[in-house]
Amino acid sequence: MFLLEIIFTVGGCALAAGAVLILLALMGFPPGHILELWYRGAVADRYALADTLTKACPLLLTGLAAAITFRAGVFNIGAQGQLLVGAAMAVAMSTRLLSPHTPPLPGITMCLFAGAGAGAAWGLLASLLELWRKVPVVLSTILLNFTALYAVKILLHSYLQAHGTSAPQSSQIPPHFCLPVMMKYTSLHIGVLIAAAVAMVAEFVQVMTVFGFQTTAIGLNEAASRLVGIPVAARQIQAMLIGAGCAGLAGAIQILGVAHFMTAKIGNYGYAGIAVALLGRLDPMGVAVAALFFGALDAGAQRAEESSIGLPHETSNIIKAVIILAMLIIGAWSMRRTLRSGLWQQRNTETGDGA
Amino acid sequence: VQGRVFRMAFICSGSITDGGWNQDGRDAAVKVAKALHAKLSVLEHVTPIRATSIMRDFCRRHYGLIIGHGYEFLVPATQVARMTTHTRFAISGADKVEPGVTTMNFDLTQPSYELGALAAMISRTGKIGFIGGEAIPSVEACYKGFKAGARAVNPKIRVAQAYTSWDQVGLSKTQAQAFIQQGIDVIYQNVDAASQGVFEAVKSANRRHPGHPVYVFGCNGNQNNNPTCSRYTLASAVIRLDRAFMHVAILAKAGKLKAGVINETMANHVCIVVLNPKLLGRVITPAMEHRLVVIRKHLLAAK
Amino acid sequence: MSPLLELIRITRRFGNLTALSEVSLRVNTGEVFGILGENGAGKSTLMHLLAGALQPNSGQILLEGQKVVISSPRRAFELGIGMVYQHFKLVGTQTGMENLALFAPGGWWRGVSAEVRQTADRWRRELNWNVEMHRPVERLSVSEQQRIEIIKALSLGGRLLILDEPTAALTPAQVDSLLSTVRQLAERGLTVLLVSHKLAEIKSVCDRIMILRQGRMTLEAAADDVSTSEIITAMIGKDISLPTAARAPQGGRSVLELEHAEPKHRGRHSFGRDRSVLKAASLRVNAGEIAGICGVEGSGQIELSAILTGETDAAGRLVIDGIPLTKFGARRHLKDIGVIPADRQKEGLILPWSIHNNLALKAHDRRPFSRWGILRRRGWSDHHERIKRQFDIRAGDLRMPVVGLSGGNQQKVIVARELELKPGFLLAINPTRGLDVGAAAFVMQQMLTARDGGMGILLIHDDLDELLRLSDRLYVMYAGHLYETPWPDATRRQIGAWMLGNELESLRSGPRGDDGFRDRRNGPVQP
Amino acid sequence: MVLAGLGELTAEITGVIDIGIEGIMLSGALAAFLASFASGHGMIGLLAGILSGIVMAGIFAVTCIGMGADQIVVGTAINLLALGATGSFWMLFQNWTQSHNLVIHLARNEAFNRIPIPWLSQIGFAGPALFDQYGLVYFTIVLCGMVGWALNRTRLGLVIRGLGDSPETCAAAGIPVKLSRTLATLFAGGCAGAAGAYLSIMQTHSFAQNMTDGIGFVVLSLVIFGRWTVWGLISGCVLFGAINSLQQTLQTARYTSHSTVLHAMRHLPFEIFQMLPYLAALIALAIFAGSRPGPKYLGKNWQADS
Ligand SMILES: Nc1ncnc2c1ncn2[C@@H]1O[C@H](COP(=O)(O)OP(=O)(O)OP(=O)(O)O)[C@@H](O)[C@H]1O
Ligand SMILES: Nc1ncnc2c1ncn2[C@@H]1O[C@H](COP(=O)(O)OP(=O)(O)OP(=O)(O)O)[C@@H](O)[C@H]1O
Ligand SMILES: [Mg+2]
Ligand SMILES: [Mg+2]
Repeated sequence: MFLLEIIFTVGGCALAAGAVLILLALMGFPPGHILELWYRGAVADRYALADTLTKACPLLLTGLAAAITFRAGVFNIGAQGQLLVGAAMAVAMSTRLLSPHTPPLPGITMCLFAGAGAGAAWGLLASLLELWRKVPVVLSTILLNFTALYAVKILLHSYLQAHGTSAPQSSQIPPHFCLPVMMKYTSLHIGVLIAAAVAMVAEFVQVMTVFGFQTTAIGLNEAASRLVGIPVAARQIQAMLIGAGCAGLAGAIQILGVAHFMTAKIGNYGYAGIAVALLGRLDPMGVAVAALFFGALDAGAQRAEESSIGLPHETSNIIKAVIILAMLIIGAWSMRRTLRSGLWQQRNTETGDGA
Repeated sequence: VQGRVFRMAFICSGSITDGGWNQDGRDAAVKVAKALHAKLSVLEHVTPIRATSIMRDFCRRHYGLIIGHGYEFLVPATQVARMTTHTRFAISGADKVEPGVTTMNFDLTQPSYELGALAAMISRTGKIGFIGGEAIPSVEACYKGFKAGARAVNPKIRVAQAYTSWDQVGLSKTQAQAFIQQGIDVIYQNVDAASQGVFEAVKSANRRHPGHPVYVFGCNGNQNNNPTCSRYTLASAVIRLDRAFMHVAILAKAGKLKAGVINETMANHVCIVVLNPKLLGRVITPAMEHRLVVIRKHLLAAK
Repeated sequence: MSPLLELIRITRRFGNLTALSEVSLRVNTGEVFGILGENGAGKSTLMHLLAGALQPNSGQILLEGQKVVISSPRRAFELGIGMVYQHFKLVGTQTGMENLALFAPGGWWRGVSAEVRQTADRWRRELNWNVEMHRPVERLSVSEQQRIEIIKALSLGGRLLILDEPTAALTPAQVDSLLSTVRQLAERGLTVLLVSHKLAEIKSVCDRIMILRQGRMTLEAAADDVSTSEIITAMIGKDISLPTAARAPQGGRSVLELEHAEPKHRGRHSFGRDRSVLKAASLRVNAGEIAGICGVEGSGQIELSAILTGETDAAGRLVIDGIPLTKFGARRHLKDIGVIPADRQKEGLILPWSIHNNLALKAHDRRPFSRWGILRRRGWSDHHERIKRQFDIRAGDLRMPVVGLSGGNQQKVIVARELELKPGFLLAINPTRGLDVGAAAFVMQQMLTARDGGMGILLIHDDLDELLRLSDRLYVMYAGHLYETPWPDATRRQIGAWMLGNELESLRSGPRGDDGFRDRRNGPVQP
Repeated sequence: MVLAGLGELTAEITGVIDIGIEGIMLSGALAAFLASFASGHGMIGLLAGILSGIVMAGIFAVTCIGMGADQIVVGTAINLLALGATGSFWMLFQNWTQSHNLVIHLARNEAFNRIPIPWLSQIGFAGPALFDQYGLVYFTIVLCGMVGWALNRTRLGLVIRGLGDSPETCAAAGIPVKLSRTLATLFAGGCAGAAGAYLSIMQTHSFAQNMTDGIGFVVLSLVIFGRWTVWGLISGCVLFGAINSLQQTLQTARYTSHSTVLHAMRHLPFEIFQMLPYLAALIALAIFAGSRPGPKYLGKNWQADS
């Protein structure tokens, strides 16, 4: 089966590449050269790889945010809002609340936790709305995304605003609160490691622990889970807390690791995260792979854009979309294939027993 | 850096097809690059978060000048500037001094002041309004100047202010309509791509009630002969980006570009007012024109 | 009589499982043809082929002599074949009428058309059922849904009626009336294919029967010529006898006490709901006994079980294993009691999951299956293998998803899971519904052994025979009221009468049933 | 917005959730603009918008319903695709116009104009708002009526709702599930496309890169807000629109009016006003609680077993 998966994935890449080439040719760009740039930007050298990793980091976390909640049957679209809030909180912590004399390690930890906490709180809001007022999470999270955006803008104009400018941007994070960079001349920060660790833990929790078992059960059949005595509401809220926490953490890491200051334009990793999660089939490791994939896409796109050819941002968007679609189609196809063959096996074992 | 072809990069946060701030910037950059036989890379839709790594890449590849078109690139630039000697950074639209970075402070205050004055002269209702895409320094400067200018002519005038979005054309249209409904008859807008919405609102308002004309100002680019309602566009506050960029580019190429703020004002003819010739003499009476000239003199003398 | 339907060497495979191999049979016009077989024998599959839901891999179907290809359900309707599926095909959110209209042929623009109404009403009158046709079916009891299904099938297919385990959810009275209707229909020249696990009813109503075993036909005969044991042998290969319970000693400690319990609706929830039937129910279940509840569907059994499972908050007093549950609906107790739910697929199992996980669903968070919140899967497998052998779950590999099991085996998984933990109290709702004789007998046996092991069991069951066979004490539920019966010192006749609300005065406990609240759904049915 | 919502509504009731609606609107907007610019007829523009919407929805349908890919991911991809495609085409178009120095502008007959209804449009304040609108708006109102009728009164409605709640039942009734769902999706695409066309060639007579900017998501949430009923949807849209114009009026009135209260509001950050519609929606939801569950199979693809 697994081999089959791989074969199909490779096939998917090939198909995607083909489609992209044609598309580029149609739009009058030298396809070969662009793909080469793409490759160079994504994986060619250590700089490229570092870039890919850096870009994958927030996607991984928001992806987890979606995956963890979806698994528990909580349809949390709010990663974007939770990310924003988390980022804002991290900024507040590092530039306002903490005294600049706080030593780095505790300082950074506190900032990260603050971010995660804020994200979780924002998510909890949605959960509580559902628990008490039966407001569907899908809906409240979408609305909370917009609310968060404007709320953060307000903060950036008032409390968080940098001194000496009227721009809606925070002052810079004190250097010793920024996440250490692991590789010179890149922004490959240790946040990547943190994200990876989180993913590992998530994977472990999901396959090995009671919590993972129960949440998955809930996601698949809530009524049955309830009847066997699994505390459904509690688990779902916990899942939301964890997921939203991841999203908040993503925000904090982006700020402390890459940007070192904040504006409301933080990039919509939240929405991308949903796609990442589903492409990774809601499985943490799958999500990690998907995140890397998306990261590579971004890195490559950037290189192709800044090159002398100057591939327009929009066009690179098209290419991304086409590639994703191709992956999806192939993925779905292969999945169905595996599923079928899986069924065959069950069946004949069954009758083999019955005979 | 002799012998090597001079490389410059232009990065902006929006879309270079927005028919406003970003597009003008791109065009200016292209023009400059042509003139200097420089190699130009253009990056649009750059979030501040991406900006840092992007700029670092550029200087790794020996770019001579990076133009960050928008205040949000100031901080990333400062960060990268620390670790590079060759690359120069020019940030447009910022109002702050940072080490190692040249900021071009496009100050529309004076032109807006003029427009405000003109608006006050023309408004019959004593209510005028300003629509911005986002509350950022360059935009807020417009409002400040506009208000001051209007007050200078008519102390009792009411100057409204509202913010919508750079992209959502519909939103700025409804906003403009809200203005007009409340009796505002001169609108100053700085919303780039969305300005079309404002023009639409003005156009339909004028079609509905020709008796009570509503006028509008253009901004950033020269929008006087916009196809929608140029007959009601009094004037535009224009930033001649090409001029500014050319200036810094030449310095940068010669390695003479100093860090610090360049105030791009009316004084060095970067930020100017362009009246709409179609309306000269008809709506904008010679008297008004003359008064504007006086005001301009004062402004220039003031600094 | 001319053969209406003729099947010639029909074969159907799923993947490389052969669900039906070379099945041939002839069904004459106007006869009632019974089909028996153990779970997974291929009965439903065969029926699906006739209803156009599946296509045969080989073989042909003749209708009145000429070859037909039943390419789709629509085609089946056109041919006059209507089917009642074992797992209902109803849109839960729509009313019975709407469901009929959904299936009815005709233009898309017309709503629930007049003729749909008329046909429906006609059948309702003929069957003497006044089913609630104007309420979303998901709010109706299983048996009501089934009746709607039957009405649907009748009004769709004029000639051949297929009933896949139709009596599974009906009370004896209802079964009788259904069977008599079946006969009436047959008199009128309608042909009926009847799939069932209940030999008695098959023998009583069918002209001829056929028996499937692992996809092959093992017996075809006139109903009167074969004895029950012959049938059973043909079905399972060996003869089995239903377990008979030795009465348990009375009066152990009580494991369940219910006093004046009835659903309490908070305003928001009660909105739109039909108001609860259940009225101040009081009952007790002692350790080591099986207390049965019999009653016509919709007399309040659903509400009662909903209360016990904390589905709905309730007023009154509930004591389980001596621990009073102060706030009902706090579902803590569900960990400590066993529940065999009414709908095995919706409430009992997680279909896409492996048998392993489904078996572990209840015990996974206790030692030795997990420790400190970490699952210890290694511990599971041999344990589950044991269970599998003990409950003889027909599955090759415990890692396969339970969807793949046929109804019977799915039920066994649930029973195994719930009994395995030896809870003090077990709530069992229709535990043998849809099981073949063998499986049913087995499940019943398991429950008896559990009882003798000291478990207190509350058994809510549609099948009166089995209920009486198992129960040590018996409650009758009528119009939402519980009455304790002197069973076993009572005749079936009396019980039947009580179930229909007659002579209740003679029973003690519980308020009288004369508070003007009559059960709307099941009107007077002649005993 | 209502229009887009209407389409999405139908699709969602059949159990297909199309996050890509935003992108579809965008593509519709551009297609409509270009077509009417080229052809010189607004009608053709509208048709082009609808067509492009259907094409985009077609991609969605093929990948999700046909191939069984996950609906939400595909939706996201569609958004990305549309954003990219419109952006690129718009850029090419601009370069082209610059090189032929044409002005990008829709003349009177190229764009739609309002059609006042003789008497009604004069009535006081509400008159213009209601009865001096674009043809499409009237059409939308009619369409709402029709869809509402179809959903609740006809067998089609039963089928559509059945598809969302238990496709296997519909299969048993001999209804081609996938085909029907595809049709619903295409319908949604058409509506969204038309909505996009409204944005570009009617409301603003122009196109701007990413001019939808989040409207799609608002529509999505409004569909849920309206509990998958036409009237719910409409009231949701109206409420949202009303609050939006309210906040814009407030923003202005702070300066123009004489009331001291409004004056005091000047010190409020304007984002508060922009936040208003979303907050209001949330609060409204929290108050009018008791949510009715949506289609059971929403977002789930359906495969006939065997
Ligand atoms: N990977 C990098 N990331 C960021 N900045 C870099 C990187 N590598 C070099 N730079 C900066 O770019 C400039 C050119 O780097 P380089 O090491 O090539 O200097 P150089 O060798 O003196 O230049 P030249 O090649 O003209 O002699 C220096 O300012 C250096 O700090
Ligand atoms: N869609 C399907 N795909 C694969 N295998 C199937 C499918 N439907 C049924 N089967 C298998 O075919 C065999 C016959 O199934 P069927 O439902 O006809 O049994 P049955 O006689 O109806 O049993 P029961 O009495 O429990 O209803 C079983 O082994 C079942 O697992
Ligand atoms: Mg069956
Ligand atoms: Mg079965």
